[in-house]
Amino acid sequence: MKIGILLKQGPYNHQASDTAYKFAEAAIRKGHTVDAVFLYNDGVINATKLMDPPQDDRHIAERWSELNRDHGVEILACIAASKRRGINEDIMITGSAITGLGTLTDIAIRNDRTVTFGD
Amino acid sequence: MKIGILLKQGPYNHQASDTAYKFAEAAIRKGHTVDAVFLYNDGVINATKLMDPPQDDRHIAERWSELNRDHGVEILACIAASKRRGINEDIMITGSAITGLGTLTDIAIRNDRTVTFGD
Amino acid sequence: MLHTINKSPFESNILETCIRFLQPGDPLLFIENGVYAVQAHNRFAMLIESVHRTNPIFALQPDLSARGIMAILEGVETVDYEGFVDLVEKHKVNNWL
Amino acid sequence: MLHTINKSPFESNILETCIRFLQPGDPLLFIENGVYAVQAHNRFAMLIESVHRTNPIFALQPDLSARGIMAILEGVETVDYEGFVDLVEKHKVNNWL
Amino acid sequence: MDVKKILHVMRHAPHGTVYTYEGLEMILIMAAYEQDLTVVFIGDGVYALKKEQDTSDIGIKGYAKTFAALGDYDVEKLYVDRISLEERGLTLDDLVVGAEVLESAELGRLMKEQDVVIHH
Amino acid sequence: MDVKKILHVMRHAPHGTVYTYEGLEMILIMAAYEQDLTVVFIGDGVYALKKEQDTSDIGIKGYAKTFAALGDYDVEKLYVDRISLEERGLTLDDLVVGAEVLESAELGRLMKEQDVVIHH
Repeated sequence: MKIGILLKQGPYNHQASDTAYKFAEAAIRKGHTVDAVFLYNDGVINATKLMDPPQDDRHIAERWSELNRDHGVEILACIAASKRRGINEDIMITGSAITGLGTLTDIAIRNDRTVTFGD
Repeated sequence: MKIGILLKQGPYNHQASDTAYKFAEAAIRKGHTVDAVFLYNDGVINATKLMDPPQDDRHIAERWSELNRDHGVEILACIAASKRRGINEDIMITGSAITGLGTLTDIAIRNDRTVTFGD
Repeated sequence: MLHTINKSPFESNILETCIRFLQPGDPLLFIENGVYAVQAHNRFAMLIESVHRTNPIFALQPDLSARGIMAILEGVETVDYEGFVDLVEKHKVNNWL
Repeated sequence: MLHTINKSPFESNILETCIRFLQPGDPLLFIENGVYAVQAHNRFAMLIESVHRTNPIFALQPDLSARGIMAILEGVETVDYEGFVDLVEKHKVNNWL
Repeated sequence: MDVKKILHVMRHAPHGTVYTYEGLEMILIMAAYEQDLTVVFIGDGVYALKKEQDTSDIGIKGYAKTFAALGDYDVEKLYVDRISLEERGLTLDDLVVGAEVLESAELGRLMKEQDVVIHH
Repeated sequence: MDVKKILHVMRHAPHGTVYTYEGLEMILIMAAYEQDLTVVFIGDGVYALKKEQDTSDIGIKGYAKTFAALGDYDVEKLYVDRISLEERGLTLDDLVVGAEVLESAELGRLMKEQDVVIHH
């Protein structure tokens, strides 16, 4: 199965980022394709490479970056939502990109499932 | 009266930033002192100068910056909360600064009121 | 002590929780989505009226206007942001989130 | 269609709202703070049991463990993240937020 | 061509959070893609359609009129949950747009028909 | 010296949001300032104290043990709302820390005595 993920909450503040990641990992482990993670609302903050959590905590942006590198999952942030929250390509983690809501529509069309995580 | 403000939500996503600003403005207009706005949780995102809202919308970070410039209100972001969310001094708006939770304690001690806005 | 509530009573139980701890005479101020609590003819009217017997109730007019709430419960006083500041000056604050 | 709920039933009315639209046979999966709904002996036990007569009910085990919920209602099936993926494969999804 | 049935569920009151506004932005873009779009208003989502919203004093842009104009973007299927409307003491006359009022069972069946459901 | 009565109100379940965790970080720092600190657990906040939390499978650090250790930081006044505890089918035995259970009226009076109240 081919899966698109819509993530609507920021990292650390809500569990949504963590659940989305664990779900994506499990789907890949089971042989499914995770096509893209589309970041919307505060979800765009997941893509900032400037985050610097404590050493013994997970690094949420790097996890997304690795999912892109290792499994080709596109990590895409909505441009309008990003602009409101101060996210731009200069500060985005490797493997993530800015795009428009048209891309989310394409994701919803081309995938068997679109799964939303948020609050 | 001397007022400290604690702001616990990010800009645009919740009305908390707007209500906190309108409250601070009104307090100053009435002759009170707004000592500081302390940014906590997702509130730290209020201080990023990279936000770039549509032309016809309010610029929330600039509003805080002006409140600092015109009325000496300290705009302070918690360092631990900022690190988790990718906020650091390189991308913070003029008139804002990073600090620790000890500063919030000082604010709570030295002000007549500590008013919280959030979600 | 001034209690403020900023959540819609339809989507959150903060109003009921706050009322459980409210001391007689302490003012209650509704802001942001909290102002739906004082809209006339909704299912919180009786609850608000019973609180009003012991506590003054306020709602932030800019938030009522923003939401198109024209008819509010009798006895609820509206304030602007300056009125909000006055309430904070008169009382210590407990901002329920 | 798989319905997921991620909010505590004590703090949100999403559970009641979702149940109003749930079609017979459609599975309901509790994740994140939603898992408190299936904790044994709390005040949602009767509601969950009545839903269970017509709909299969699941809860995400990692979220139950994280919250120290050891005793859950009879008939509720626990799944791990891979089980969550299986449910999504079998059903179209409606993620209530 | 692959036409998907996509449902947007508006669940939040306006202005307190951005979800309804950013949801509307999503609907407007998706409307250009010739999919089978439906928008339902449930819970506090019905407040997004309330007439006479004037946001000038809170300093936030209003957008109720954009909901009223969704027909111009060929988004024609707008449904309101009857129970949500009644609980809030509202009728169709209070709304900026002529949505259709549906019963819970009808909305439940409508949801089940969808390929993609997005809550805002 | 100006000693203030500062109340922290824990209202959220753990892990679903960061509020309880970042609230705890705030309490730990404030504890060093020799103010008159109190922490109350209301609503889902009581779940923060639930025994046997094991967060290893969700990939988030647990912190229930830190609540249990608040006494080491001289934060001694921990109160739990009786109704919130009972509604959740919990008793003091289910909690990691020996907090005192209070009635609504007692908690209401305690709140009113405070100079500063911060909800987490």
